[in-house]
Amino acid sequence: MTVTTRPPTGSAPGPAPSRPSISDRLGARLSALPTVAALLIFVGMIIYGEAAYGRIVQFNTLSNLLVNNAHLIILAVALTFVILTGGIDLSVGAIIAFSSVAGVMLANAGWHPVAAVLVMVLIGSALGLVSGVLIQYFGVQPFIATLATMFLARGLASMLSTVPERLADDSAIRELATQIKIVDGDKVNDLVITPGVIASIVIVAIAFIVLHRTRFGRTVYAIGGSEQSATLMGLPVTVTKLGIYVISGTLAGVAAVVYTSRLGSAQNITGIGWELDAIAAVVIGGTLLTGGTGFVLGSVVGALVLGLMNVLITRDGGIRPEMTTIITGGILLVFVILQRLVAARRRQEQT
Amino acid sequence: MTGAPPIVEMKDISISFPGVKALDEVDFRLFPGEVHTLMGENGAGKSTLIKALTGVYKIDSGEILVSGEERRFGGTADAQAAGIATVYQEVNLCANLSIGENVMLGHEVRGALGINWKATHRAAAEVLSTLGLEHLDLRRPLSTLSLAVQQLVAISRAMITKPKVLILDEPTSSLDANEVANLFTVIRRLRGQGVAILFVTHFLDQVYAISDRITVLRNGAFVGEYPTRELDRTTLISKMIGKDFATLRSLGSERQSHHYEPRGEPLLKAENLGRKGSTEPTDLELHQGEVLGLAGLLGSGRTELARLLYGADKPDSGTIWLRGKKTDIHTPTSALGHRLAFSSENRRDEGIIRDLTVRENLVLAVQAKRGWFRPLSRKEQDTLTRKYLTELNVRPADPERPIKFLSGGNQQKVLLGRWLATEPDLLILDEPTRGIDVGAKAEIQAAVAELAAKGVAVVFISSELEEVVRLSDRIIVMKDHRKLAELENGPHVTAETIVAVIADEGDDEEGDSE
Amino acid sequence: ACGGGDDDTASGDGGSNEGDGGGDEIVTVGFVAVGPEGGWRQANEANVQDTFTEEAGFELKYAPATNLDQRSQIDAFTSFVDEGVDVILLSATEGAGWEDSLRRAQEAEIPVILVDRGIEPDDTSLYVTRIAPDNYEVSTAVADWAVSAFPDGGNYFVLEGPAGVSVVNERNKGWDDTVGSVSNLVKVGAQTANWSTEEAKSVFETVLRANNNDIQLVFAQNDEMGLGAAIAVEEAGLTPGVDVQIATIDGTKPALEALSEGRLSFVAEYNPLFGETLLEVVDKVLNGEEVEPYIIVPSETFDSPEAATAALPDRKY
Amino acid sequence: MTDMASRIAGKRGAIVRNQAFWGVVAIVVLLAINLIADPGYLSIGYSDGRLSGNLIDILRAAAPILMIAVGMCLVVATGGIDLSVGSIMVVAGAVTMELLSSMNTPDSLGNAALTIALALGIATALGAVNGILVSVVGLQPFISTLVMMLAGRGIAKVITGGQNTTADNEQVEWLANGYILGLPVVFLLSVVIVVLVLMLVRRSALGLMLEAIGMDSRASRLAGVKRRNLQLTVYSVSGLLAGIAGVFATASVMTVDVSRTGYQLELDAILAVVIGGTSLAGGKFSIGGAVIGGLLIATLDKTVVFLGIPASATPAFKAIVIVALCLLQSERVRSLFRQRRALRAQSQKEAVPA
Ligand SMILES: Nc1ncnc2c1ncn2[C@@H]1O[C@H](COP(=O)(O)OP(=O)(O)OP(=O)(O)O)[C@@H](O)[C@H]1O
Ligand SMILES: Nc1ncnc2c1ncn2[C@@H]1O[C@H](COP(=O)(O)OP(=O)(O)OP(=O)(O)O)[C@@H](O)[C@H]1O
Ligand SMILES: [Mg+2]
Ligand SMILES: [Mg+2]
Repeated sequence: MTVTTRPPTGSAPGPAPSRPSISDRLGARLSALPTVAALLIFVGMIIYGEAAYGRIVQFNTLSNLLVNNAHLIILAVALTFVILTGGIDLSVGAIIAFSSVAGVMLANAGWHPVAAVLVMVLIGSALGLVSGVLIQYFGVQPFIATLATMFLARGLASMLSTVPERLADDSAIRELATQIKIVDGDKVNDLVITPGVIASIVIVAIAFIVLHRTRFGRTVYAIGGSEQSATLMGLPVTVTKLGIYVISGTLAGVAAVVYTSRLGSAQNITGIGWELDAIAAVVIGGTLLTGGTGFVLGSVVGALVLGLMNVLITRDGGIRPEMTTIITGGILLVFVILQRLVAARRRQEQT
Repeated sequence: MTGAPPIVEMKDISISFPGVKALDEVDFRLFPGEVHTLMGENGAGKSTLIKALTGVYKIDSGEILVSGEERRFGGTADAQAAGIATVYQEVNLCANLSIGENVMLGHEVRGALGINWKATHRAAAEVLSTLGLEHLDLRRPLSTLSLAVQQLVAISRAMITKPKVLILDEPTSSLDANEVANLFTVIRRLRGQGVAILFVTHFLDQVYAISDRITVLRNGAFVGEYPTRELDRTTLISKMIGKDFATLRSLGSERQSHHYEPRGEPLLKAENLGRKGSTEPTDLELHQGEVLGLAGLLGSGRTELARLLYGADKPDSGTIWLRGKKTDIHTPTSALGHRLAFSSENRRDEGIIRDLTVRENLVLAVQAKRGWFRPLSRKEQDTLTRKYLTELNVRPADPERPIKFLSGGNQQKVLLGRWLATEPDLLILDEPTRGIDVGAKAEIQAAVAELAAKGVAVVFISSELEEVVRLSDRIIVMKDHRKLAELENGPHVTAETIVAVIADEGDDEEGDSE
Repeated sequence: ACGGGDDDTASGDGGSNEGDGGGDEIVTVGFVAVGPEGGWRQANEANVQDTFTEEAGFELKYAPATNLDQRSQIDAFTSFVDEGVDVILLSATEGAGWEDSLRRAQEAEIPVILVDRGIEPDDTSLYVTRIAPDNYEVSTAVADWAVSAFPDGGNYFVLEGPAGVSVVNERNKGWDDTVGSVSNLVKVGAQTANWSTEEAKSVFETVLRANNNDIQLVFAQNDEMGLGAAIAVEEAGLTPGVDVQIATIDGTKPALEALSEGRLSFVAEYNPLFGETLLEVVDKVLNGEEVEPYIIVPSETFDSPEAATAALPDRKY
Repeated sequence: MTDMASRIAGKRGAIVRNQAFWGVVAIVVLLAINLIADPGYLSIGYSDGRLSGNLIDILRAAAPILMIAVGMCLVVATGGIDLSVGSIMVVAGAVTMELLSSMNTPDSLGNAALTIALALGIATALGAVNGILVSVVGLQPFISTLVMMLAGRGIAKVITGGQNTTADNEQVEWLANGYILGLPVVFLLSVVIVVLVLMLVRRSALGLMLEAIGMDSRASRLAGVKRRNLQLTVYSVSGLLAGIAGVFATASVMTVDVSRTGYQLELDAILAVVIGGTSLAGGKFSIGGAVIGGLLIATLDKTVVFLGIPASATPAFKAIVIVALCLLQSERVRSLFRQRRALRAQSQKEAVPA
């Protein structure tokens, strides 16, 4: 599915010189190769898990993989936009904390649930805008600007409340986490889907279309390739860069809604370190941190790989706690080295 | 044509950068349906004038009229919307995207479901074919193209918007004769359609071939505007450089009469030197005090061969003997250690370090060669810098200015200084005169000649065959990544001889059109 | 309490045991744990792991949280339910937000036992029982000691865990409910030191300066922070136990050692070693017996060097 | 005369443009706020061979940040980033505490030296692994060091078996808490390190080489700069300095806290470097600036506690300080100021007829 991201073209007229074209065609494919590799490894992990621990390929495990990681998928999409331009957004985790605490408090204060949800999303947009303005108009480096936003959001969240804020039992926001049973299996072995999952799928689809079929999306890639070139080519660099940070913040707001509705409560310490998970998902999915190359679908696979890895570690049950971060690190390393090999390979093919 | 009002009129434009007055009350007019050439030495302010027009730089004072209305553009995008398309001096494309996308970025054909890629590519193919690039596979990443083809792609891109004004800042600096001819056909057609074309080049032949009118700048100041017919070359040059042309000519002509008879052991001998996919195994000999020219069309593999010699790329076959000893040269560092030096054709990405000062750029290689723990004292650095800034006549001769603020030609001279400072026995110069004004070009050529006279072996690569013929003692002709022929230079050898060698071979092989 | 499955017992869904191919009735226990956090947690979780051994007929699946993140716990919990373990032990990092997960466990007929931390709101129908020392009581014990140790009053300072964590909130509440009503004990401030000795030292050093050393009592919400405060007191040229009295919660070995040396003044144990009780409860639950919804683990307090010295030899953690 | 005036203006501009200047301003402002809260804030006491006071506390708190910030500064100069310093700190601390506690020799100098040497050796090795991943394997620094950040904390936990190990050794403790000439040993040591690195970098051509790599690694390779070796060196040095910081951080309380020691200190170090005017994009760097940045962060942390700002508001307070600094350092805000000044100057000029 990720291979088709390059649009089909009509055959180029004229005799193509034979020497470069074979390798180049390979080259075009190769840029998607890390993503494909991620997909293959994901499938491999499923097969391994099923063989070693059992009960992986069944309705509940697979649908929970989605349900539990819906917010991570959304964050990964957010980070894909940012990273494609060569930037970074460290604030998404903290935005989730602030947005969800604020949203729950508003809802409990009697706001209409739709309004509360809207505010949650807009809080994300606003904080994204703050980062964007700092970066674009004041020349602050993305790492620092979003770090400041991260502190800001985290601080605002804890100033609102340091205790868990619980949604009222009858709050309509909770319904966003209703489990819709598609196949009602034995006991909990149901194929379920939640509005959160649907939201994440829709977001991925929209992101895919935006990135590959709109000028905005192509500008994102162009900026990642060379910001200076993009400016001199007359592309709307400023607006686009502002846009991606707003998008990133907004999606963090959406992720906050998805996560909060499922948990039914919100807290200022939610989301610590999630930005790193999202970055890892993006990188595993084959997007380069230097910007310019990558696929949003890859990031989805990346998020699922991380989620599945946690499931497998839990299933194993015997892995010492101190090893888990080492394993996560190791897997990340394997993926980036793989990408590196592919890149080196591609360069060789090209010359 | 003279009856129509100018489509662009710039009056009393001034721009200063910290320490330089880049433009000083410059006037400029551009009429529909003309090709107007902007001439001047490196650093005269040509690119700056263009950027002032399109709003990349803010002007300090002056007035810009487009179609009679006063305008201040906020940047390329603004100018584009007003019908002014620009190809800036350095190729500004996105290497990570495909060729087709680069042409169409920002102008993709849109349908109901967002961008219609089929139609978009069709449009790209169409405009590329006008420049003779119909054979390109639009889905290939741009990075697979040579600099020259990239330049053509950038030009195609500018034509996509169907502009009323087309600005080309040194579009021909890396093109060969065929491609220039193609480009000129296109330019003439556009001129016929009433498009106003602003053209910058350092090639006088091209100026006289295509341009209707010339504006000359010197040191940021306006010298004059002349119809091309009324200005002969000598006058043009003296207007540009502000001094007599005869002195220049004497510099450049020296070398052709000089012929060097190689004696004794070669300084460098390479056997079977090659690398898969870039250079077929090649034999090569070089003597002290000899200038070896590498000639060939674009993409013939001259750069690749040079890079192998310097260890910038790792060879995967062959042996190199240096001063009779078998030597392994696998990195630039080891090459420097063996007193080799290499000046890349890609000045922007592989030459200068933009944010370092002229002094730091100049001493970098010497310092790298000594190792970081044996620093040059500030005094030594200053002496070195002053020496080469004077010797190569770099302007401004301010060692503490970041090199990015120098014009292209002066950057090139600083780079030459960097390599000379390492006191090499073998100096490889890849396109050292690309994009360089006549004066500076003559100075660089003279410097090469002088080096050879001092016993340095020089490998000289240039797309300008006349220049190769003028400077070299021996010429290796390359094609399709291999050595085609080796010619002893002499009165009988001319640019045509080389072209003939390449063409002959081409008939046998039915070579491709790149 | 709902008492687990009505008539189903351990291998209610018959899945995992067959899958594991174990001949004997090996009981699979999923332990959603907190993971490395400090001495207390270490002792507690090691104790659980040492109790549910293979020899005892259990396969314990230990799933610590990553970075104390509740999300990773929910993931692990879900996974245990999907896998169909026989019992789930849950040490929640956070009390709120467990309803859905617990309901799913109920649907899957997997009994859940809360270890240490409770859930919010405390809906006892969602789990079988909670086994824990009581944070509120423990900090109340510290507060009671403080009130009696400072009859003439004094200034005190609180070193808290990370803002927002439920343990912190509970321990604050227990303390404030008692001390807050005593008007001559004056709170000069509270700061987080993130459970860490190093931070506590740095924080308290500055607090002493800001108050010209005029602080008589420190309530440190865990041992580590109390020890950090003691170092800060010594560095300031004061004598802990004399100029500044420090009370801590947990009762780890280093704290008792410090108490026996007089560097700390009061240590309230928050007893981590209740693996045996847990084992009994699990057995009962699997046999379908009723259990109490809240089993409080008794904890001691140590209010003198002598008490600490006496307890030290058989201190296990 | 106008020339003179413009030269003075130029000099002032250069100072204002020097980003670290604003770091100094921020430190002064924070100290002033503290001083208002407590007029005795700046007083320094002296008793049995040690100076004491808030300023001394700040210097001591700044010491570990300075060490990692200096290492970070070198890494950032080459266009890299080192996210693993916090984790390397905890590894070094874990090794120190674990070894000392297993030796159980409260006042053996030899054991102290051996332990520290081993801890620093391991820290350097971890840094070198970063270096290899970046320079030889060619991975992006962000990812390589992110991996090390994840793995490092795990390694520390493996070393101590997940426990927070405590140990006794007078020598090691003295290093962290002792005084020489009335000043804390840690601070003096961090000064020594800063001076050493500064000399190493500026007296040799190392600084130029690092900047060249950071600005344009392709061009500097062709100019003969040994990118690989230099990157390897820089990451190793960063690891070593993080190791030293880790030993001190744990030695000050003689306990390693596997989940807290060094936690997120990489962010402090990066902030310090950026506040000091070094761009994360690489190139020109300023060690002095990083030192100022480190001092600012320590001052900020201490101020928060001193003022008794509630724990929940600390992050927001930090954010505000960072944003304010970023804005002051930004070209755009400065040009706004410049315009205002220029307008004023112009109106003055117009007032005086030519
Ligand atoms: N961004 C800048 N900042 C400072 N100085 C600059 C900048 N751009 C150009 N200059 C200076 O302005 C002058 C004019 O440069 P410009 O690039 O316009 O020359 P040019 O005529 O295009 O030369 P070339 O033929 O080499 O391209 C030069 O002295 C150059 O050093
Ligand atoms: N985008 C690019 N970035 C870096 N290098 C490139 C790029 N495009 C092409 N090259 C390299 O630039 C060199 C130029 O190749 P070209 O096809 O022009 O042949 P050449 O004869 O070696 O050089 P010349 O341009 O001097 O004729 C080749 O080595 C090619 O690999
Ligand atoms: Mg120019
Ligand atoms: Mg070339």
